[in-house]
Amino acid sequence: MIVGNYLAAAALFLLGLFTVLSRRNLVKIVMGLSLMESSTYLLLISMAYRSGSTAPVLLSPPSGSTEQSLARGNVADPVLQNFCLTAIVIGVAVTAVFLSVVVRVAQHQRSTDSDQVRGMRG
Amino acid sequence: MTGRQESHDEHGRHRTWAAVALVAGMAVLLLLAVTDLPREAAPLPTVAREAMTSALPAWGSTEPVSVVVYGSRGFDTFGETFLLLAAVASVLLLTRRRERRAGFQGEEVAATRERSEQDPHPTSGRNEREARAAEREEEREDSDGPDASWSVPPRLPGLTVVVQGAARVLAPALAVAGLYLFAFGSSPGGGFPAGGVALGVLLLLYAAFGRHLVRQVTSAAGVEVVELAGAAVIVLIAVVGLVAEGSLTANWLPLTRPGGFRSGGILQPFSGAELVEVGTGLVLVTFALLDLRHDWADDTPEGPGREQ
Amino acid sequence: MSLFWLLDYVCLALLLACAFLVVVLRNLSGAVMALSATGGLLTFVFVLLGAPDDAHAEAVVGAVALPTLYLVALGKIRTDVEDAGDIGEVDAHPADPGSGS
Amino acid sequence: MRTVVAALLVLVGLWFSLSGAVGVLRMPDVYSRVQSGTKAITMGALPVLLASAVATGVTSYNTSRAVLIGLLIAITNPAASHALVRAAYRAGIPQWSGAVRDDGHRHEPDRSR
Amino acid sequence: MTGLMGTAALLELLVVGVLVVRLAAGPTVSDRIVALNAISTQITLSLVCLAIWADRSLYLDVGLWLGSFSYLGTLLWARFLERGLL
Repeated sequence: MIVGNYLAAAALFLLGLFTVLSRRNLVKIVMGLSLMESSTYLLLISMAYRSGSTAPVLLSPPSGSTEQSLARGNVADPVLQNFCLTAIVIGVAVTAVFLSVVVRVAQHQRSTDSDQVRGMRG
Repeated sequence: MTGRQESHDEHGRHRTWAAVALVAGMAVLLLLAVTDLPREAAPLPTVAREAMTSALPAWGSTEPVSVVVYGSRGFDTFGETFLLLAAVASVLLLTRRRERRAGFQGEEVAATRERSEQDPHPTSGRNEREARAAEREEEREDSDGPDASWSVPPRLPGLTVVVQGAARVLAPALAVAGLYLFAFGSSPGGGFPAGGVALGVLLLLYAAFGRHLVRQVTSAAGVEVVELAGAAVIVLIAVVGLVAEGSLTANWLPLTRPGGFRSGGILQPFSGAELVEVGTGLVLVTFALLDLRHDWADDTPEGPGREQ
Repeated sequence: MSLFWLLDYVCLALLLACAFLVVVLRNLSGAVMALSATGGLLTFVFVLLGAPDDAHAEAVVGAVALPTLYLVALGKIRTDVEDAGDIGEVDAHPADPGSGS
Repeated sequence: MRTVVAALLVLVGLWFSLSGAVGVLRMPDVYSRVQSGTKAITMGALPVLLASAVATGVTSYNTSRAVLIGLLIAITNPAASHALVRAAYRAGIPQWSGAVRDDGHRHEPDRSR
Repeated sequence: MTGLMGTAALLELLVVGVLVVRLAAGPTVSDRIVALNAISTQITLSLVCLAIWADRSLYLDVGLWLGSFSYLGTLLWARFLERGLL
């Protein structure tokens, strides 16, 4: 059933890719990149899930289990969640870099249309 | 105008079809790749099992994700922090203001030296110094004052009193909760989200009260020092681990009872340094983008966006 | 289908709907808002799949950091781009006659 | 007994949430949409939070969080809507053509604050 | 009891579906902000129900953060709307 999540992540990635390829507005292109980042997060978290698992946090375990039993029990993969955490922070930083480039381009070229920007090259 | 628009639309349609074709190809690839991934019935990998079972005995922390982030994969987090630092540096570089290059660089220093050679005992120094100070002050106010740009609606200092009241209630609560998020690393949280909360508190104050309240806190010069200090703390933690325990990001602090503030050994200071790093990085990036002005005046000689 | 997967799929459907909005909305502010909604729904999926840490980070990023960055950029761009038809407050093609400004 | 109370509270909350959402969808202009977006949605939130407190017992960890979330929503939702409506009015978004009163202009001198 | 709360979470999410229509259609930015704010509130409520259903009180914290940040987001949007830039 988790394959539905994988497919949703793929669809999200494709939507982002379509935006990057087909839209002319530079801000829209950056949004497409944000969507692609989101799809990565979704894929990582979906891959971390195991059927019937709970969060890999030992504090206040669900009723009927202790910290020790939870550590050996059915939990989601903490390593993949950690990858996702790293990816989220890097995603924000990268978006900020993209957006400052876009703003500079808009100030310089008086347009955010990628065709016009390319046309004024050289 | 319309003709140009139409030709653009024509071009845009071609582009859409090309995009659809490429996306369809990518879709097939992704479909093949994604259906072949391990499903939810697969057993946990050994690494994950090891992280789960060693979190409590070896690190004294009830949060395996933090253990992985700051402990077992600490070196990766270290590298990722410096990636963040690089991103912040590039945003600052992109948004910096044009330097004043009207004159010859170092003119003032040379002039002072020359003057002191010619006249070693300046008598009218006081007046001149005051005048210069006043001039500098004026210059500073000029460049730092409210945005006198065109087409910008009149800027009010902040939003209404209702919003300000709610912000007064919420900002301290958010700040305390953000500190809780970092301090009790035994619950989910840690440096990354708490750094985001720091940005949130500053933005709340900025949105409700206006720029002047946060100008001191968000000046790039001060925040950069704090950010580099955070990076230095991370390096220090790693180096002490290398010297004392023989490996980077080894735990060299005593373990305490799990669930408390000091549980988890070096995880907490590492997390705090990450909080500083991420928080200052996001603040620097956001407010640098916010303070960005027009400064490529060359291509519009009499454009209204021209500075000075 | 159990309740868990029902929740998961409903949330994913909403997520994809919001992502689709990001792509098709001509109004850039609206697209940013759809992106923000995507972040919120992603937070829910994260909690559902047992990743509260990532949910914390995503909540902060989706609700505050990304919209702020995009809004700042849109505000900066608006004063520079002449044919800023789709940055404004109303859609470029006013669908509702009562809303033109 | 507890389950029945929680179920009733959840139903009440859901009813208000749904009517708020339908109001946001169907109302004719921004100013009326904000009405349902604030009042009905906030009113939909509080019973559900109460139900969550009832369902797990009043002394549990959930209750403190539920109270906190409830306070937060009760403070912030009206303030946010206030800011939003004011901004919308200033931005010149017109009222519904069927509106009979516009008291906003009386407060326009406030703009110079 | 637990099934009740899971169903409640599902229904709150379905309310989000109604609001997404307004997010898509809203002729002005303000309409969309109203919808976005309501969506955040609904997701928060859904998270509260989910936390009880999954029997992890940790999840409630996420709802708390989402609720407080939705206010901040709306405030930023209102500021943007009022003066055209942030």
